[in-house]
Amino acid sequence: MTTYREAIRTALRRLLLEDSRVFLMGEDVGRYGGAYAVSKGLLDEFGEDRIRDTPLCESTFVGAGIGAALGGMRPIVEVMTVNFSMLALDQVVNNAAVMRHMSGGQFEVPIAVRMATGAGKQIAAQHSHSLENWYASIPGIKVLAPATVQDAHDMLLAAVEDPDPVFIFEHQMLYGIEGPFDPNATLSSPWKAAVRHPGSDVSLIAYGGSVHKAMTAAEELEKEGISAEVIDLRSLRPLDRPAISASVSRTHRAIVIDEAWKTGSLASEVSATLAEEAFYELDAPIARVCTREVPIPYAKHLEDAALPQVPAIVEAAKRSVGNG
Amino acid sequence: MTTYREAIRTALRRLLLEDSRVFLMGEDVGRYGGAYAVSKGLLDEFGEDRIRDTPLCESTFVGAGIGAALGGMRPIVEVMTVNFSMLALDQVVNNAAVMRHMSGGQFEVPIAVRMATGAGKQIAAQHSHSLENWYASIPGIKVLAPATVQDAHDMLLAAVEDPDPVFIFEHQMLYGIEGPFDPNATLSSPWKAAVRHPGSDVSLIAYGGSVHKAMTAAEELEKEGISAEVIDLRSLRPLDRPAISASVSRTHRAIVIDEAWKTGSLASEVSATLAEEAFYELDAPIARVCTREVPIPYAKHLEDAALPQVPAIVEAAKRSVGNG
Amino acid sequence: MLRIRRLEEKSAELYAKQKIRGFLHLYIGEEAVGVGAMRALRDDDNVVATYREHGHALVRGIPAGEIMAEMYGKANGCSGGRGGSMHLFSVERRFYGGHAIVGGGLPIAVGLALANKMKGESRVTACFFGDGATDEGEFHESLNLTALWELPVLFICENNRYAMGTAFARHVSDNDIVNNPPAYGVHSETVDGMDVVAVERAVHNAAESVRETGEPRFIELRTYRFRAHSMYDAELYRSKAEVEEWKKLDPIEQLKDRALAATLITGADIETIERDVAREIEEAVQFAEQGEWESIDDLARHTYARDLS
Amino acid sequence: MLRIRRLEEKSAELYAKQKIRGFLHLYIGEEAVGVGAMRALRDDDNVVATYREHGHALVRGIPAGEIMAEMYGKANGCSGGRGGSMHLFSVERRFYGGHAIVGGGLPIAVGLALANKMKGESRVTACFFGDGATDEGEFHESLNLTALWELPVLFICENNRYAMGTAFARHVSDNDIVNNPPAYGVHSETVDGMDVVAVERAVHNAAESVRETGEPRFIELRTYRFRAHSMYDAELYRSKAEVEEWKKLDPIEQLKDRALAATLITGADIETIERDVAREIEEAVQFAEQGEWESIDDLARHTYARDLS
Ligand SMILES: Cc1ncc(C[n+]2csc(CCOP(=O)(O)OP(=O)(O)O)c2C)c(N)n1
Ligand SMILES: Cc1ncc(C[n+]2csc(CCOP(=O)(O)OP(=O)(O)O)c2C)c(N)n1
Ligand SMILES: [Mg+2]
Ligand SMILES: [Mg+2]
Repeated sequence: MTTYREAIRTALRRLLLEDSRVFLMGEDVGRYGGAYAVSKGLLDEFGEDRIRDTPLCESTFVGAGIGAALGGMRPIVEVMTVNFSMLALDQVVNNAAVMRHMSGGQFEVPIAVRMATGAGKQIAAQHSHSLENWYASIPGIKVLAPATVQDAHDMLLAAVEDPDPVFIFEHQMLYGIEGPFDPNATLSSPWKAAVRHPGSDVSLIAYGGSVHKAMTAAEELEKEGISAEVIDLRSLRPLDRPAISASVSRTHRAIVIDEAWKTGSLASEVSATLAEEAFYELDAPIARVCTREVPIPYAKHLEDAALPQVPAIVEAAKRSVGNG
Repeated sequence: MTTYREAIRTALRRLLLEDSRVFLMGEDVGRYGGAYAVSKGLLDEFGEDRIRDTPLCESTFVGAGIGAALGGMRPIVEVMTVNFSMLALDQVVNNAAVMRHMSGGQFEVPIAVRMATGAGKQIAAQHSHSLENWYASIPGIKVLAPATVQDAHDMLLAAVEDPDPVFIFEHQMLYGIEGPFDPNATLSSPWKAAVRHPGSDVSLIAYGGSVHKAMTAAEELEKEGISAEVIDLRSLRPLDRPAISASVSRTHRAIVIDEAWKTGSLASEVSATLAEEAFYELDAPIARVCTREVPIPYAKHLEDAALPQVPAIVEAAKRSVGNG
Repeated sequence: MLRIRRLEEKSAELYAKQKIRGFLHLYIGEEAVGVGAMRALRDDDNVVATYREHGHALVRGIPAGEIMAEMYGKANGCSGGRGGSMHLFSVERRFYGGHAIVGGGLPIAVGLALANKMKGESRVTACFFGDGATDEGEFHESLNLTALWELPVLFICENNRYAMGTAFARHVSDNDIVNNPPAYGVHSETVDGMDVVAVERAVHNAAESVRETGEPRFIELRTYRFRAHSMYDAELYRSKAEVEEWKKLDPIEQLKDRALAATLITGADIETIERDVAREIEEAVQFAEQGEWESIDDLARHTYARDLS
Repeated sequence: MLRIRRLEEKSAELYAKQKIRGFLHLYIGEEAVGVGAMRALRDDDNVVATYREHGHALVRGIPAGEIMAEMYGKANGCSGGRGGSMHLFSVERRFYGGHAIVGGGLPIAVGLALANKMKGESRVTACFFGDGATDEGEFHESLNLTALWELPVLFICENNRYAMGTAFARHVSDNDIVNNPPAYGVHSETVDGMDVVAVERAVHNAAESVRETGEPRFIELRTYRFRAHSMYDAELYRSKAEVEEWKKLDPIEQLKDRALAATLITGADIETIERDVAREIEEAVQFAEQGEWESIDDLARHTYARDLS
């Protein structure tokens, strides 16, 4: 058993050891060891040239990552959290995503950007965003959301190897989880969704931190005689639409769970995909279990009430099964 | 008949004349007259104090607008286009949207932000974004998209009067359109969707620039004996979900048109709303007619092919009606 | 200063007991900055602060109980429990937060000053930010805009030598920030931030200049945080010896020694002060403990002026 | 310079005929900057430019035909017709665009220089940007980062006195940008951008210094655009007289006069040059006219390395 955090570090070390073009940069990734202690020890091992503490300048260090990728390096950029990535979005939308296309295919941007995402730590409205769907809507980039320890490792390797810009969202509540991990296992494709729990009555579709809530919900549903299939999307762009439709073709009911605000969430995208591509398979309305339409409050009971929780998933699933 | 551009200018003048707290700021709104000539003449009439040309610093002048609103003014901030608003998104997401909530209701941010949006002028990948849905997903702000000349005027008045931050998306292809306009008409609520063309066979749901394409499509469909209802969403946040569902309850078929990339579009949100709230009314899959998943190319034929066009709407409607 | 010190020591204790959660950034060691600066400002000036703002809030006049209750997440907190430690607000005290995006408060201060200028008010907007914040583009943009438009902003850089774990010389290229504002035509100075008297004097003079001329000014206050960046910080990036060295400059001890030497106060006075402060903090904790939790039914409140749904 | 001038005059003509669409930003009047600078750089240096980059692209060695074809939107354009006037690219010429977000190219240049430094290459990355771009936060951030990390970036500010319709003094607080970089420890100088010889000399020296020391440098080139900002601009913000005044400093006329006076060239030479240039432009138009349109079936090409769907 290894932690999610350690799995990422293992991947970082491997990449740094195997490819001299790889380097890590971001705020406090070096001396401090990373805001979530992911890169602890790497500065000592690899030195200041390859583990670069940046000043606070999200737009410029993300842009510099893009430039370094253009220049033949394989940068891994850590934006401490998605909340601060707002300051770098111009570089993402207007440079990373379009450089290949705008240049008629002459240039490419093989950058990997990691960031923490999500709520749950009582750090309030400016520090608890889930904006995966914004990123997942941008053609030209790819987006991954590892939910398991193995994926946290494997996806980083895949991201750095990829010739396109890849953004990895690490849910902040997952860094400490433990799970089975084999650093030498054959890498699975990160671009496909996974069935984490097979079932036949209803599909629970989730990603990142919400996968764990969906799993718990599936177990509770099982006790009540409802067989839920948990789909971990894994790749948010490209979205594995065939896998989503296939699951619903088996269960005919779908609950989509997303820690983003419901309006404009990735859950909406999944739902719209089903309404378009698997309409005739559906026996009940598609429910979204998401965050309430409110900035995330500090107080624990309010934060809990704002976020999607297991009871809400269970309830939505039961309602869905009761319907149609 | 008045142009969309003139209607906005009429509203600006009225606001500046009637309320001394109102001022306009943004890049080139003064001497230059506005990138789309909306504010031409206002500097001469109202002076440098109230028509403020800013340096190029989107984050800071949007943030300064937020601060001025906190300080009791009623700023109207023009961000030349949504493309440049990426640089200001931190201020939108982390300040404008959350200040009221984070302060327990003590502070409010009555700012109105206008920006041009959309593609169609061959200005390529960095200048053709449609990111309305990102904004529409943020609790704490409101989002309007005037499609008509009258709305261009009325919505600006409503936005400035509103105690919350309001973002107005003006499609760049609309500034020159002419339409009926009465500056003294009673203001309709900007927060409700409008039926622009009644119909019974299929709902064409659109906003902003796409409304006009939907109207043309409805006319073409009419010739082929299909009665299409065109819904202009008008307010993108809050979304008038009852109106959307009501339309589909009449037609039982929905096509959602959006100039954003299909994945993660506002069209997805509308579709998900229907799949959740009007599922049993639907007789066919919900189709989205959106922009292809590609950075907008410069060449005209490629740009045209990337964007949602009338024939695609007509085709989707016919397919929908043929189905189910 | 002692009030801040004791309030924060108590907060750390309550954090360990999980009464307070989330991020908690202590100001201990930097009290002279907040106290000196706040005393130099007028009641009708505006204040914009960072997430390390318990001290500013307290000296500005937000009651200790409301601050403590906010950290508890209670409805009687100064932000109704929605903000927490990083987001203290008070409309009455013109305390415009508590901002947790580094640099994000700068444009807000610019806008407040713009409003005041346009309305013909003679307020100063004091904007506090760390050395790390000077790296962000908004620092440059805000200096340019305030200088260009002659806006009454007092920029107060709390240079505690670290941005999280990154030492000043490792994030600021010239290893000196005081040279920056003059490039915009903004008057700039550096002051010993461990000396509360020096801070008060300098901020007073600067604030009065801003008030009179309507033009911005910049002050760098050199200080040091004795504690970790936040409760999550293992402090791998600096030595114990360095911290100890700075602790010798403890602003509270310095002031105490000076006052005692000048026989302005006696040992007995100090005991009285300590007792009063202890009582204030005790009462603050009581206030927080006794506060109510906001009802979950009201979760969406304060998202908009009127509920949208 | 004449090649740029004539290419752009032709572009304006073709814009009126709707052969070229979108935004078209002419460099006319500023040619000495692009020509002088580009001649001072080596082939294996990197160049990052703005949306006003026809001149840079041409002098850098992208054939006029490929530039013209790009503006037509043809598949034989230097960006395959996907970029247009604002997004000229050439991997072969190390020409990294053609950026239309003001200031957006700065971090890219920083990154290119970082890559070169890490790989031990001795390239200079020359980054061109306007006076308006210096307002943006990224300018500050990029100066700080390159100075801090000692990255070989040559910052070339093309100060043409206007950011769209906003005069320099109305957007830069100190009315002087050369004072800014020294605050980061970056060497900074101002050069007459209407004098191609002066530009070449200064950029050469600066580039060699960057190459040798690995440290960034900043050059401000004072110039002026004779034409409107883009084809949409009614030029309400400046007087005809001001433009005429600057036209007296026309870099091409200046050079011609000097060369004639020094009898380095004759009137006949000039005619020959004019004829050669005219032929080049004519052929460029032919190349563009004869180019193919990219097939609509290939719309999604170049979005990713491999098609995703
Ligand atoms: C834009 C942004 N980037 C990163 C962070 C994470 N972060 C929080 S505090 C901090 C260091 C700030 O240092 P400084 O401005 O010197 O303030 P100090 O904490 O020393 O008072 C960082 C990197 C943030 N909150 N906002
Ligand atoms: C971030 C951003 N804001 C606004 C614009 C719109 N815009 C295009 S060019 C320009 C002026 C830029 O002036 P300057 O940097 O001096 O370059 P010049 O056009 O004079 O060469 C503006 C405001 C933009 N492209 N990008
Ligand atoms: Mg600091
Ligand atoms: Mg310029």
